Amino acid sequence: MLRIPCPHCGVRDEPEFVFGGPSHIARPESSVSDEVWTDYLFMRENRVGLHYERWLHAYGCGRWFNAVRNTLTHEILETYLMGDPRPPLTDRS
Amino acid sequence: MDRTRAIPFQFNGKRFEGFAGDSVASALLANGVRVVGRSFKFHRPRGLLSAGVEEPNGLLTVGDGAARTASVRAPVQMLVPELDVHSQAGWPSVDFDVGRALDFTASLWQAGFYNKTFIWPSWHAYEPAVRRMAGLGRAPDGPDPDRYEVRNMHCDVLVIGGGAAGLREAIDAARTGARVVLAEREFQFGGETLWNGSGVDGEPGNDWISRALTGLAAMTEVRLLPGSTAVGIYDDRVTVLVERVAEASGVSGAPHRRRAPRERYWIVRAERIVLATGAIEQPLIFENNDRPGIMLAGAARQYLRRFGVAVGSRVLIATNNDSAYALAKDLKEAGVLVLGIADSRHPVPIEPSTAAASLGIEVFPGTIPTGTAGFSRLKTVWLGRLNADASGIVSSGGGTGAGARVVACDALAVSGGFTPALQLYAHAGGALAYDPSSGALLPVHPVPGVTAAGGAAQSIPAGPRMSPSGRPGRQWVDLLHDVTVADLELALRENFTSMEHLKRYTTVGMAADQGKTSTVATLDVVARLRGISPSQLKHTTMRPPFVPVTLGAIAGRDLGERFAPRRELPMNAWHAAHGALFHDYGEWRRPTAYLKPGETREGAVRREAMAVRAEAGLFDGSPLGKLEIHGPDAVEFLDRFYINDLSTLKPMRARYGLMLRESGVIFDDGTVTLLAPDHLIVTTTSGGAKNVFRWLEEWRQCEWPDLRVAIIPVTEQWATIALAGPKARTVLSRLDTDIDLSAAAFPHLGSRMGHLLGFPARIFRVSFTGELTYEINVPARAGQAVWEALLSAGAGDGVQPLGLDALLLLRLEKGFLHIGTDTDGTTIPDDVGWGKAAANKRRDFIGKRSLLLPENTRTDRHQLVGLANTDGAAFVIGSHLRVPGSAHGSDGWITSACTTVLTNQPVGLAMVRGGRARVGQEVEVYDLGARVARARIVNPPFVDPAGERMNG
Amino acid sequence: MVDLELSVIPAGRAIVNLKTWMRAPVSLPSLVSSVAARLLTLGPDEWLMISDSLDGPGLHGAVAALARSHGMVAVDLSQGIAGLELKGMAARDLLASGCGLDLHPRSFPVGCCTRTRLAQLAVVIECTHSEPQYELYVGGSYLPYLKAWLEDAANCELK
Amino acid sequence: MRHYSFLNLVRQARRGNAGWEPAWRDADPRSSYDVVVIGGGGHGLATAYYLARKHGVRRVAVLERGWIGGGNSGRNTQVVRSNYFHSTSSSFYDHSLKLYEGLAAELNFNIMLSQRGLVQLAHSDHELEIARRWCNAIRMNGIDTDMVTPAEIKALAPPVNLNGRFPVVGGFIQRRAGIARHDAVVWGFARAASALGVDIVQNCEVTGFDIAGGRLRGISTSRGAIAADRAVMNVAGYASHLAGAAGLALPITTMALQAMVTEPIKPILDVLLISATVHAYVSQSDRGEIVIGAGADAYNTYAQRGGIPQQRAAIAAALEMFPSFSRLKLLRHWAGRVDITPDTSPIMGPTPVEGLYINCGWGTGGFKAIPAGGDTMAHTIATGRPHPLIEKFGLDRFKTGALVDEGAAAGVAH
Ligand SMILES: Cc1cc2nc3c(=O)[nH]c(=O)nc-3n(C[C@H](O)[C@H](O)[C@H](O)COP(=O)(O)OP(=O)(O)OC[C@H]3O[C@@H](n4cnc5c(N)ncnc54)[C@H](O)[C@@H]3O)c2cc1C
Ligand SMILES: NC(=O)c1ccc[n+]([C@@H]2O[C@H](COP(=O)([O-])OP(=O)(O)OC[C@H]3O[C@@H](n4cnc5c(N)ncnc54)[C@H](O)[C@@H]3O)[C@@H](O)[C@H]2O)c1
Ligand SMILES: Cc1cc2nc3c(=O)[nH]c(=O)nc-3n(C[C@H](O)[C@H](O)[C@H](O)COP(=O)(O)O)c2cc1C
Ligand SMILES: [Zn+2]
Repeated sequence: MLRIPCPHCGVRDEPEFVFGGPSHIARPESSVSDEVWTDYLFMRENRVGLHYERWLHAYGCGRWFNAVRNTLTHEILETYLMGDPRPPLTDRS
Repeated sequence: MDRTRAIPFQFNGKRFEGFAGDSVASALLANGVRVVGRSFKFHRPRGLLSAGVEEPNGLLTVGDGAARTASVRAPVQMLVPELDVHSQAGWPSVDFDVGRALDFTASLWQAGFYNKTFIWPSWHAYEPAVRRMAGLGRAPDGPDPDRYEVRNMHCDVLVIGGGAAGLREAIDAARTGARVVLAEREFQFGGETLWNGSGVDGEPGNDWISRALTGLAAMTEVRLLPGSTAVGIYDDRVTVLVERVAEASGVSGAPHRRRAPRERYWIVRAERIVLATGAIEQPLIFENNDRPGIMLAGAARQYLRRFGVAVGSRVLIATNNDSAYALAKDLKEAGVLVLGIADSRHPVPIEPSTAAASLGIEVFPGTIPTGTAGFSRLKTVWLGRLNADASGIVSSGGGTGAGARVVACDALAVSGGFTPALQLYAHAGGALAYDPSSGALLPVHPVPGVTAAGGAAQSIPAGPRMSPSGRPGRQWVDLLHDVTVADLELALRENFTSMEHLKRYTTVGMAADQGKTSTVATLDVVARLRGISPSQLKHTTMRPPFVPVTLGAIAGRDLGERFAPRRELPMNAWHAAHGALFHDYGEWRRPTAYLKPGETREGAVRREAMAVRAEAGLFDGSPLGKLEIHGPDAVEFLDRFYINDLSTLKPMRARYGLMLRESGVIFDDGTVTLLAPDHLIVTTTSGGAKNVFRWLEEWRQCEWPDLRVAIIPVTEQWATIALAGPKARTVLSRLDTDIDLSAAAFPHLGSRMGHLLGFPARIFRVSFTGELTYEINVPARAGQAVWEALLSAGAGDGVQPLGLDALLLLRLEKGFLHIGTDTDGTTIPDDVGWGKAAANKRRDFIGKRSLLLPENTRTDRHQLVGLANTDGAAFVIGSHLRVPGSAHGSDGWITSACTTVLTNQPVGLAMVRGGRARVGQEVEVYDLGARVARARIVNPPFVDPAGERMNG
Repeated sequence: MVDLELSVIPAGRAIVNLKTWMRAPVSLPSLVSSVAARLLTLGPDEWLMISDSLDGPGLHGAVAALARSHGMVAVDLSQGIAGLELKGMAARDLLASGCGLDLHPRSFPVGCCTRTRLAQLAVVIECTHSEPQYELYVGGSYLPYLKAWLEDAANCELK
Repeated sequence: MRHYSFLNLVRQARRGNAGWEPAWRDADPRSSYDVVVIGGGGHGLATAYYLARKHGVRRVAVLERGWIGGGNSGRNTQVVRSNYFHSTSSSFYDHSLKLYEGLAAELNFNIMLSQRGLVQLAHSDHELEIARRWCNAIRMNGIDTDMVTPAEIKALAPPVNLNGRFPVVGGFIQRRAGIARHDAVVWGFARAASALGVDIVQNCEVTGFDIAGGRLRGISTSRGAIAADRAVMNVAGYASHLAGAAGLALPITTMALQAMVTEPIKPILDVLLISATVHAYVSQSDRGEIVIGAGADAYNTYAQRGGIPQQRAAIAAALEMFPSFSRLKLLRHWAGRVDITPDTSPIMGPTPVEGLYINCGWGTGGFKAIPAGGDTMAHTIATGRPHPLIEKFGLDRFKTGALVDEGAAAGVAH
């Protein structure tokens, strides 16, 4: 069970959260090609190591936020607000 | 031990007596029971090996019927009155077991034998017989009479293991003001120090323990949890403890009279964890090392000092380390004959050898057992002298060389060294490696926040653990799974060389004890067989739980009604009192129909549906999802979700629309009502309410934070009552309201805010039945008053309540979409006839771009169409269809079906490949392999095609 | 017997939900000081206002306009949210049997309030007294389930 | 290869079992191969086997970073079935089941196929309608399935509880479905492939690709470079990672799918039960453990371990189905890295890199597909054209949107 630090509520148990997949995906204009659109629809970062992702504190403050998590160790290196840029981090594992 | 309190119990149907404080194991030993079970594969008689959770032989069934518990470890089960204990193998009895015959053909049943045979004619033919031989004990006969509980906990420091080391760690931590939890598997704190006679800080052990406990008990932030075993450490150090609550109270049987849970599953979040779990003693490997009477030296000492039971009367000791010498001393003092100590080390260190000498006990240095005899009770041990590198025996028992020795004895106490109990450290991400000097698995690197203390952090130097001679097929490595050196040898020969392959091929370490006394020995044996050092090998993955955990404890109270939350309607009590037949729809418990006495469900549904078509019906639609959307950008925001254009929506008007996922698939439907340019109300399907809210919020927060919008779910604030039918207006007009209900003032798809019976009311003219409908929303607690008022106002007109069945029937007659029934996770707007609307909207909306993908523009997609039955029989939902010219496969399926109420026609909706272009064609209907009907594809609706009834 | 009291807070208490559509953090003091209600913070953009002296429409009426002028909306949820009160020495253990929040007074003292997960539901928990005493707020349709859940927990021997 | 039979078992036993040979050869990598199969799971080994047996490709290597079967093929809950909704799926999976039916004899290795039947439970009228739609879809494709009543379910699985929080109102059964021993399938293919000359190279991790002009030329590994102009990636949970090394993006999320076993008990359950609503499936292994299939943690992870939420949910679900299992004890809880695609169907076929093929995306259900996966991929690699059974499973469907969405179509969220 992950213990996830919500930027608003502090550390809470994993079942309070909903995972939202990779963050920082830009939604293309509808004029783009099928190729670009399907990449947006289907292709997902799936890194071994640091993963920039978003979570919803569904059973808490109701806010979405970003997290950098190591997918091998599950360590959450940082959480930051929606809309903030990716923090530059290096893999410590 | 309290010898004044005798405790009667039964073992294999025979009555015995133990004393308060006994474990089942100590009581059996004290009663002279030596054979406690039969081995898994070869049915060899087995006695107790250990005094702890690591026990591989003493797995017994306790109790019977619904409370039967299999594979209880005899050493850790407290003896309670009238405990009914059984061995788990052996037929007709453990003492005489015909299965023993397998032992004489053991070489046939070596590792992987089942892969090599039972191929012809098929495995399934042999399977039942083979399965019957496997398994330890039987499942209970019925639902568990006991209850279980889960408890969450937080602390700064969690100390696992309440021996001397754990107590000290707990005290040290508590002194800093930290919140401390101390969990101890046993019901008493103190660990080994309780009985091993060693002092702590120069004080007698037991005095020190009591003082430590008194001190801890006085500290408010310390929680002592006896009888609680840590079974797993998970991510972020979250640790699970299992507390044996009922057993601690010493009660057995009649659990229904207790309120206390049998066990409690603690979920502990700790900043820091100290593993003070001690160490687990390991056996020695030699020929016939599995005989009853061969016991770990530490266990023998514990039985003697703690429970007053000697493991035998003529005891030989074999060890590879110092620890067993203390047993020799204790046995001697207890008047038991100690026949000598075989020590595999050469030379034996000064201290133990002089201690033995002073007791007059002979030490055989560089000596190890090489064989034993005695069927159900050990009789003889052969000792052999190891050569310099322990790779061979200089001369062995039966031979004539110096050091060869045959010892007649009734017990052999063995110590093959200690390996720290660090399974939990491995769970937490730690790696363990074989340390040649101690023959133990020791930590390789630190794990943040997890440390070890006391015996769990020590390594005790040890000598050779394995006899180099003897028949491999008779040298047991894993007692519980009957795995011998020969099995490992065969596996290696067959190239199952990876330790993980070896485990899976031989099943070594996979038994119920998870290799607690076989993991390190496996490394020793494999290393020897491969001619490498055990430190070059990796043990197999250690996984939770550390000891097996009762499933009931894991589930806790999350069963039955608490398995999943259930929601009740605000007018639930009224429905229940008026014949409602309830069913679950998602989380909600709702009336399916209101049965009159003697009425069937089908009968009630037709009556209710007919009432709506003929007069009026009242439907409790409170679960309908309701969201309020506020803010200056509310319209702009919503417009980005719906396939319909919302920018043209007029105040107090509602519009029906579909909402898509980004893939273009229909996600939900409902209405949007504009109350003011910065205040809209969205309705969703009942099941979709939460998801739609979450979906809107995700886009609001993550993608469009610049839009000034706030979304508030208000579903439960309002009772939603749909009054539908030709008489709806007349009936509603009879209630006191400030809303003008006239057709002109309040048209279809209009909405009005006002009062009804003095309650604030929001009324919408939307219709899911095709009849004139007022969807009345009043504050939840006013619902029943309005409901009852409407019923009595309409009583003379035949107004009656209707359930979901009738509602869905009515909407089907109209061909209205029911999301999730007519659509699935692949349905796009065009499939259900909304393609044009979506295409015509100029502005972008979620899912729009996907509708242009090649897959979504195919004309042979499954499309929703109506079906009329040409044979006259009713359609069965879930039947499949074949279109003309199609000989196999499926061309679609029926999603909804009914017999119309006014015209008694069987009709249905179906998803048909290229269906819209097939209107007028005949299709064949198949159900469960048979062609059951013919049908014609038609355009719905099936009643009121002009849509006139909607306006009353 | 277990030292525990569980009761449903009678209907009539005003509960108004406040949310903001502003991106910048908003401050609420002016709102709160003007009405006889207390404010529970659920998140950076969401609050509950609770009043025993006003009814739902009353409280809503008192704050709605002012809220709107602050970029906020106030919605009366007095009939959509149900309240429970739990008090007694065993209250904390009872909650801990279905909630992962740290309820120790060091972490969750009197006056503290948050939304969390209890009995698989989203529940607002407020610590109202050191006795200890808690108030729980949950979607009204879940009340029978949650109440039965808590009663069942209380029935299990509590430590 | 020494033949496996009862007779030989007796013969060898009398000679102390000293005559048994390695089940497969451990090979060192050679400098070049005709086809390199990356990943020694079931799919990789089966592909190599069929390449050698059916297509006569002689110089084939299987490169495995750890030990063969150490991925998901050695840690799954053993379910084999072909009751899929879309004909694209069911014809593929039924091909697999048919191959399974002959596999023990073909490989001369008892893979312990036990066709004991699998019941999919329905818990409401709506679910029953969906079950019927599903059952009929399967039948329309010529595959055995039947609807079953609660009473029939009770007869098939006496300890089952029909009146839990979600009462059982019926279901459907595929009687040919069942379980097969996961490890045995891996070892059986390895042994047979090795006997046909395939090099099985363990402890050899593929780290990169040598690609020139859009064509595959070689592969770099932890044990040196290998020249090959054809290779196939069968690396399950690591699919995105390895494909990334070839410059390819995949629509995959790697998650930790979990399973658990209890201590073994005497036979009590002789059928498989699956419930999408209470969310678990339960069977009993031949050794006696109750095997409980759980869900996956819903986030990307390569950690290959399970957590408390899934454990608690799965056990509660299993006890909702079988309340009398409450006093059984959990023995072990583990996880596998599964590669989940947007439509929960596999990705099989060529990639934009010429000569480089892919077989992944099996997610939670590729064990049952091992023989057919191997057979059709071998065909695809040998002929250069996708096998007809897998044409619709190509990577290109994520450009056209032509998904094969099993979960969505069946109306049950996986
Ligand atoms: C808990 C669980 C239960 C399941 N239950 C079922 C079930 O009941 N029925 C069913 O049909 N399916 C089930 N599955 C799914 C099934 O196990 C998998 O889909 C299937 O085993 C995939 O086989 P594979 O050969 O593709 O992958 P794997 O068996 O995972 O093999 C991939 C191999 O590639 C290796 N590898 C990775 N990277 C590299 C590299 N760079 N170089 C070399 N080698 C590499 C890995 O070490 C691994 O051995 C389950 C899965 C799990 C985890
Ligand atoms: N002289 C000193 O100052 C001193 C200090 C510490 C230890 N010692 C000695 O060292 C020896 C070892 O002491 P120790 O305390 O390290 O070990 P121990 O064996 O005495 O105690 C370990 C305890 O941990 C418990 N345990 C093991 N696994 C557990 C789990 N998963 N969950 C809960 N409980 C678990 C065991 O039941 C046992 O009571 C003893 O002889 C002791 O007297 C001496
Ligand atoms: C069907 C099945 C039955 C299993 N039975 C046992 C068992 O009886 N004992 C055991 O220790 N592990 C058992 N396991 C689990 C394996 O030991 C192991 O945990 C799993 O294959 C994952 O590997 P890992 O734990 O080494 O990562 C079983 C696994 C499966 C798939
Ligand atoms: Zn939060």
